[in-house]
Amino acid sequence: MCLGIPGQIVAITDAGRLMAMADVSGVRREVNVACVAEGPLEDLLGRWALIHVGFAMSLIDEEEAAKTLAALHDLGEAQEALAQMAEGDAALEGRA
Amino acid sequence: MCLGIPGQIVAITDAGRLMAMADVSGVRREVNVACVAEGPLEDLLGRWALIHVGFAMSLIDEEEAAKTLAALHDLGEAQEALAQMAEGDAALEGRA
Amino acid sequence: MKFASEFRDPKAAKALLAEIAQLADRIGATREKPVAIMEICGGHTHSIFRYGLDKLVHEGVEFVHGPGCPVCVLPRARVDECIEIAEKSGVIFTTFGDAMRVPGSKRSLLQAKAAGADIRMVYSPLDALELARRNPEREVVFFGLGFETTTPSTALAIQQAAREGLANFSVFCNHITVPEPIKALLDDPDMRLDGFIGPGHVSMVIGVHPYDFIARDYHKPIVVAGFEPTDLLQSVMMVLRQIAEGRAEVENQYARVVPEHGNAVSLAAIADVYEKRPSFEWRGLGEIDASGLRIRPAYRAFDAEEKFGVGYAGVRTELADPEGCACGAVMTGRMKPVQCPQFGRGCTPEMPLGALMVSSEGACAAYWQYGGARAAAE
Amino acid sequence: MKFASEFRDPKAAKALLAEIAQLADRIGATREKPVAIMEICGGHTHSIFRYGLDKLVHEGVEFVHGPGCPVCVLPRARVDECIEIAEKSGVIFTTFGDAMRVPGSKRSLLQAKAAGADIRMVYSPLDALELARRNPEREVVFFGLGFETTTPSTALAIQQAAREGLANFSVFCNHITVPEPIKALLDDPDMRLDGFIGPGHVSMVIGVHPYDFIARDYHKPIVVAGFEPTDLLQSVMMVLRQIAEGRAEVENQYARVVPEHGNAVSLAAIADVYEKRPSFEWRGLGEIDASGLRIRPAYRAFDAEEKFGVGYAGVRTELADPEGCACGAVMTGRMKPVQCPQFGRGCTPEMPLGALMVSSEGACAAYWQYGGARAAAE
Amino acid sequence: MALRDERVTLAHGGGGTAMRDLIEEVFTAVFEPPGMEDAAQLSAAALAEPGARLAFTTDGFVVTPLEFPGGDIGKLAVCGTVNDLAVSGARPLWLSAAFVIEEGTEIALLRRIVATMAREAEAAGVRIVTGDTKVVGRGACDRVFVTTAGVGVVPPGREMGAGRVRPGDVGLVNGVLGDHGATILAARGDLALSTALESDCAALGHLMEAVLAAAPGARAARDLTRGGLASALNEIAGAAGCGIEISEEALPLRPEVSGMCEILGLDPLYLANEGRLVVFVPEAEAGAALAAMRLRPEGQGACIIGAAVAAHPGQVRMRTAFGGARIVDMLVGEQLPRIC
Amino acid sequence: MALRDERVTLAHGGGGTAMRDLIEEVFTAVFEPPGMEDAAQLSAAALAEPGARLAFTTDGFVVTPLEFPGGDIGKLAVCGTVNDLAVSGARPLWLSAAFVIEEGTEIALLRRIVATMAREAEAAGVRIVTGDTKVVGRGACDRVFVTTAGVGVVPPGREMGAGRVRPGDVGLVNGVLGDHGATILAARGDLALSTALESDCAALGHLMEAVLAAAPGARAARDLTRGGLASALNEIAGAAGCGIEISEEALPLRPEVSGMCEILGLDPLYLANEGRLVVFVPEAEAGAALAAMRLRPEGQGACIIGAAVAAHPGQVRMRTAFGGARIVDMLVGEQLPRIC
Ligand code: SF4
Ligand code: SF4
Ligand SMILES: [Mg+2]
Ligand SMILES: [Mg+2]
Ligand SMILES: [Mg+2]
Ligand SMILES: [Mg+2]
Ligand SMILES: [Mg+2]
Ligand SMILES: [Mg+2]
Ligand SMILES: [Mg+2]
Ligand SMILES: [Mg+2]
Ligand SMILES: [Mg+2]
Ligand SMILES: [Mg+2]
Repeated sequence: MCLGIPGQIVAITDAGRLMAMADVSGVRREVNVACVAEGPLEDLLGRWALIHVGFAMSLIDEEEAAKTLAALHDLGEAQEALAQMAEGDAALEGRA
Repeated sequence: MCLGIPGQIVAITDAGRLMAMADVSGVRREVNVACVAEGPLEDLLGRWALIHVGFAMSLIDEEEAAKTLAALHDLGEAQEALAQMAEGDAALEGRA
Repeated sequence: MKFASEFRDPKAAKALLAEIAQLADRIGATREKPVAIMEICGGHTHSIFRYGLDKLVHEGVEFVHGPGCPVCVLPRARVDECIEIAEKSGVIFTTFGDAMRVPGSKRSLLQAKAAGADIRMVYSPLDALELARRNPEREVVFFGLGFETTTPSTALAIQQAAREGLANFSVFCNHITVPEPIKALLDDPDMRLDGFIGPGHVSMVIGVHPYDFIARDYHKPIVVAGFEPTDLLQSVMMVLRQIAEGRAEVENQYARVVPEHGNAVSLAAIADVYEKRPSFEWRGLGEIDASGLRIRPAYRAFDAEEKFGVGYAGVRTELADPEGCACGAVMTGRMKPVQCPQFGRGCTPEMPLGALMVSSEGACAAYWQYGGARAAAE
Repeated sequence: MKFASEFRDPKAAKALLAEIAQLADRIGATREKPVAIMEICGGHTHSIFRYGLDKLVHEGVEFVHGPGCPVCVLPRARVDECIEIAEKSGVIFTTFGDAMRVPGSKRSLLQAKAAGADIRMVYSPLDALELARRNPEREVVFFGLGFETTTPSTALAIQQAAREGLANFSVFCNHITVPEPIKALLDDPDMRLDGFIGPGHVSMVIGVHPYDFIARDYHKPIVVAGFEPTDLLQSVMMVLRQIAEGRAEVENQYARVVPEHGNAVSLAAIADVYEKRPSFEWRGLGEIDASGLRIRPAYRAFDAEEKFGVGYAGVRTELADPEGCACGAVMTGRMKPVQCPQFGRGCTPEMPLGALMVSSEGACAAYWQYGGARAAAE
Repeated sequence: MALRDERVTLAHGGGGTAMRDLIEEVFTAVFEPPGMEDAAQLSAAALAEPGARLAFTTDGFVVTPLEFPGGDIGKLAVCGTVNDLAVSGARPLWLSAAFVIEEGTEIALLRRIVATMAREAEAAGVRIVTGDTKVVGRGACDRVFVTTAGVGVVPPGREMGAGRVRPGDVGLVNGVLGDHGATILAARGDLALSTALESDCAALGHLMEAVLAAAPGARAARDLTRGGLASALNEIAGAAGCGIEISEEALPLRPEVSGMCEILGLDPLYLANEGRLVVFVPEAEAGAALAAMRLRPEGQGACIIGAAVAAHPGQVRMRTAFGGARIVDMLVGEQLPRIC
Repeated sequence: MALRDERVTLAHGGGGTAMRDLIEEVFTAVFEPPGMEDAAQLSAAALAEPGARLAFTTDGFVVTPLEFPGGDIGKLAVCGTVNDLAVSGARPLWLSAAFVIEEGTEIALLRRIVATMAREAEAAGVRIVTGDTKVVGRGACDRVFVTTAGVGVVPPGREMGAGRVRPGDVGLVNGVLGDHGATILAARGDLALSTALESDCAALGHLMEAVLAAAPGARAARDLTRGGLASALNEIAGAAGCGIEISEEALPLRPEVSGMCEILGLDPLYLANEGRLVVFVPEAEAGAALAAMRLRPEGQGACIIGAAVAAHPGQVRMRTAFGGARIVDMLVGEQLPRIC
């Protein structure tokens, strides 16, 4: 439930009504940024936010995203190493 | 100005609102008969009226209509007699 | 008897035409010096062309087409006011089809409809009333247009609306009267008319006596006529006979429909709902005293002029007739349509400059449609 | 970084699937005795089928599709009420596209629209607000539908309408909350679930702590997850790891979007505009205590229930689910869609009997569309 | 049967199974087009004849009300296009039918329209071989519009065209005028007029073949649709560069049509017909053409209405019953009901 | 020029001179149909060839807005019908064009639409030979609907049809998917989305000829209109009685189209295209077909998307980029924007 997608804030369109332009792969839509406007609105420019029904609901934490990806990467490496070891074992077994 | 055509009253459709059905060569339309409703509405049945913009504006006086036609007829007869006389004259002249 | 086809008998017509010819000869009417008879009513103009009567009568009889077409005499400013009302939010503007193509200063009602106004053609003011009943959330305005023939119908509709307390119905009253412009014509020193054919359906309402002044004060014959071809020929004959006999009277050819004193119910309704305006503007003729009707204060709730503050109740725009337009001269019989510099050039039925080219009652349209002009041009 | 495609990396998926397989083996999960993990959220169900994750994971991992699709749990009577409002004269009824095809007792909104109601799809409650501004003479009603993810948007729209004094805007509030039905599920003695995938976008608003009770009171692992395929696989892995390690905690896989304590502005807007209903009806699940929100009296002017006297403010109709419909059992994970006697027979996407067959979030529709059923039937 | 909706929804236009079901159950099940490809493929021996030409025409149909005494929009859509082929001298073979349908339209109504079309096509000897449906939102069209296109073959040697009419040629119509126009005016209801009239709507392909067999020298024909007899005659006079003279007394009119015209101030010469044509034939063939027409049910009321003349080229004149004459011009726009 | 109105009024549909002026000045002056008879008469040498078949198709066009980035309703109306002929293996020859016009429509808009149609027809090598206009009252249609029908000729020996596809045949599309559908969604304005996308609308007759020259064994083609690629593939799988397997990674999509689909929860497989087709050719001819497509501007983005298989007959499956597989079914109705 609750389709949300990441979009980048590219312009403030109506500061008074907390409206900004979000860009999703080249598709633009004006969104309300009330939920993510803590500091000056200009700080939002360039930031990625999770967009849902025309509202920017949450700023995306790039550090956390990187951490998740790193964990996936590490897991991949580990699995690969394991796989290579397994292959090595199999080869050894085969040779045996 | 003021296109009016003769139609025959064939039914009373709403006595309270003085509405009746008029028939013009098989085309029917409800008309208001306020202008021609002197006696009981039933007296209008079968009568011809001059219809204009959905109102029966005047009852047609059949006697007067007959008189006009009779006058036309008489004129026709007279003209014909005259023409015959003229032809007779011409014939006579031709013979002369 | 159907009271219509009987009056189209070619044999009777032949006799009438012969009689007319004899009378015309007797009074010395020739093509060069014709007897000029004005048929006041556009309906008569229509019949004359439809049956080709102008070509059939003796060449010494000239029909002069009078101002008796309510659409033709409608000033452009009034069409603009119709559009102004029609374009107000919530309004359903209802009108007879006749008015749809009449040019205003910029657009006709047909064009305003195309541009978005809710404009509907109705056959009867009763149909407009019914629309008002069925659309209580809308304001239904009826364009009250016409001479005395039509006036009773809108008066009765307003009385009915008042009885029902129909708050969303009103009439934009542009009703006009016949006798006043005839008087204006007769007072014009340039005018040379020998007699009149009187509008039969107007007299069905008002009777024949309102024309007494024509015979009494101006010594011109007038015959109130029906609309079938033998009605018209008979009336021409009666006018010629008066001239031949040196009489000037009001005669009634259309007695089967026209009571001498008109229709009492209609007259009472008109008197109850309407009063004379001091003056009213006619296209081509200018302001004519006491020639228009307005809704009495007692029925103000049904007066679209008051409701919307337009027309004589608003700021009135004076709009000159379009340049080169000879409508006034044509309507007063001083010019034939084909003599108008615009006829067939700037002014055609496709793109009318003047209203006379719009309404099929208009003399210019009739000339055009029934070939008077082009046949003549050959 | 686009925060989407990066999380669809097949290489990472491969690693995750391997890890999941190892963990599943480690805890002894088999096809016959699987680990049952409920993805609460319909969005997760959608992703699972779209990427074929159910086929890719170890056969000992079973996805149980939860009740987290607001459209699927909408009682037929509420759809009827939507139609009742939409058919009122002057109303423009606005809704997300999702609700259009959901069957009411007689018709869907799509069918009501075809029959004449002015029903419009919008992308955002802001678009409904804008419609209200542009149509001051109409009453614009927005169908407020959704879990905590969507609730802030309607709360903010109502606050904005209040600021502008927009008298012709109201919300038909059917917002519901996630924790309560989960608790109801866990309290069901028939239930056997080993862990949960938590709805990431709900937690983006409410944070992760509202799920503490699941770990604390019911000793089940829950991982709040994102919607990309590696998000889901990673979350499955994290659930399995908790199980393998004997833990039951609330973990946050979706930390890039989900702050631990949610979004303060959203929570404040919800608290300002809404209050808990004593109880709310769910399709297939019946009444659940404190599982729905209503508009506070301070914002009554924007409450369509009050304005139109429908829903909990009107006479409520109790409508049993259609006969033979197993939606409740499917939503609580007691039955697979294919086990419903109606699946593919009385109930197809063309002619849905239950809402689970309508929404592409619905488990039955997902089974159908992504071939789970028909592929299995081969 | 998968189609249980009572009304068309936007889903029926969306390209999915709802649309497929609508098309299959309501349209193709009745029309039985050859195959379900994007275009019908038709083998036409008739077109292979040397000198044969292909005739191609289209018309959109937008009538209100959709169903009226004597027909419905489907009957118009088949007959109208068959007639445009027939009057051009072609033998009608195949029709296409494209529907634009307003959301909310009753499916039962569609079924009735389609049934009429199938029936009329069969009677006219044509096949509806390809089609299309579009669904538009409520208020975006007036329930149902139908556009048909038609393909026919003009046999070798057959040459017809308005430009071929010569002075002396005789003009015939196949029956009373204006029934369709008057019927529709009454059926709309907004003028509150009622009559027992029925539309004259009819396919005239067989009648044209009969006329052409009897009068192989026939010059030109026109079906008398929008603008009525007057417009068709003006078109012919203009294209032929000769005059046309008709006689008011010869015009066949029902009393109800005359009555309606009197009430509304209309001219029956401009009323629309949907099963009437005018054909010009050499004087020597007029009798045979008339007799051939009268043998067919849709030509029972046939009569001679006038002739082409050398005088007043491009102009149509009418001798009135009264002895006068008037020009019968093109209308400007629609005829509007009038009161004065 | 007699036509001075800025907007269409009901008079322009009334059968009189206003209508004649509209038709002559706006339509026939640009289209130049042969003659002004009720039906166009066309001599078709191509149809006289033994074994040649006539192809006949129609489509109604009802797009909102009428003008959009990359085209207008006129372009759609020409290309759509040309494409339906082309994908059936026919050489498009002639089009008819029937317009339903709402009272109040700007005449300048009509002129633009007609100009587009003339330009597109010329480029596609077809002639618009017959037409019709109807005017309806305000609110009775959505400004302008255009229905075109098309006639073409299928050369002797050329046999195409969805039923001819065999396992092993390769499926190709001629470019990125969904541009048209996404463009229209954005252009409507009600979702307040903006993009730099343009409709893919294009006539594909020349491209099909090039494909057929390069791959004479081509089995079947479909233009990917309503319902998109998914519907076309399902139709083919159903008619051929074999399965179809496509690869998600092979599907050409612009980022903006993906973005729009993410925002609205739509599936690009179901988005409409107006200048895209899928063609199935024997495996041996796939390379030649691909190369031929890529030589044409409307085929620059051509690629192989999958193949027909013996497995799961009637069903379309997609291997996801992720390694999974899913069934690609027909949609039920329209795709609706969704939030959950
Ligand atoms: S031709 Fe036109 S401008 Fe001249 S008098 Fe007649 S209506 Fe007026
Ligand atoms: S198949 Fe239909 S009735 Fe059965 S559970 Fe699914 S949605 Fe409900
Ligand atoms: Mg045609
Ligand atoms: Mg036609
Ligand atoms: Mg025709
Ligand atoms: Mg189609
Ligand atoms: Mg409608
Ligand atoms: Mg087609
Ligand atoms: Mg097509
Ligand atoms: Mg196609
Ligand atoms: Mg036509
Ligand atoms: Mg519209």
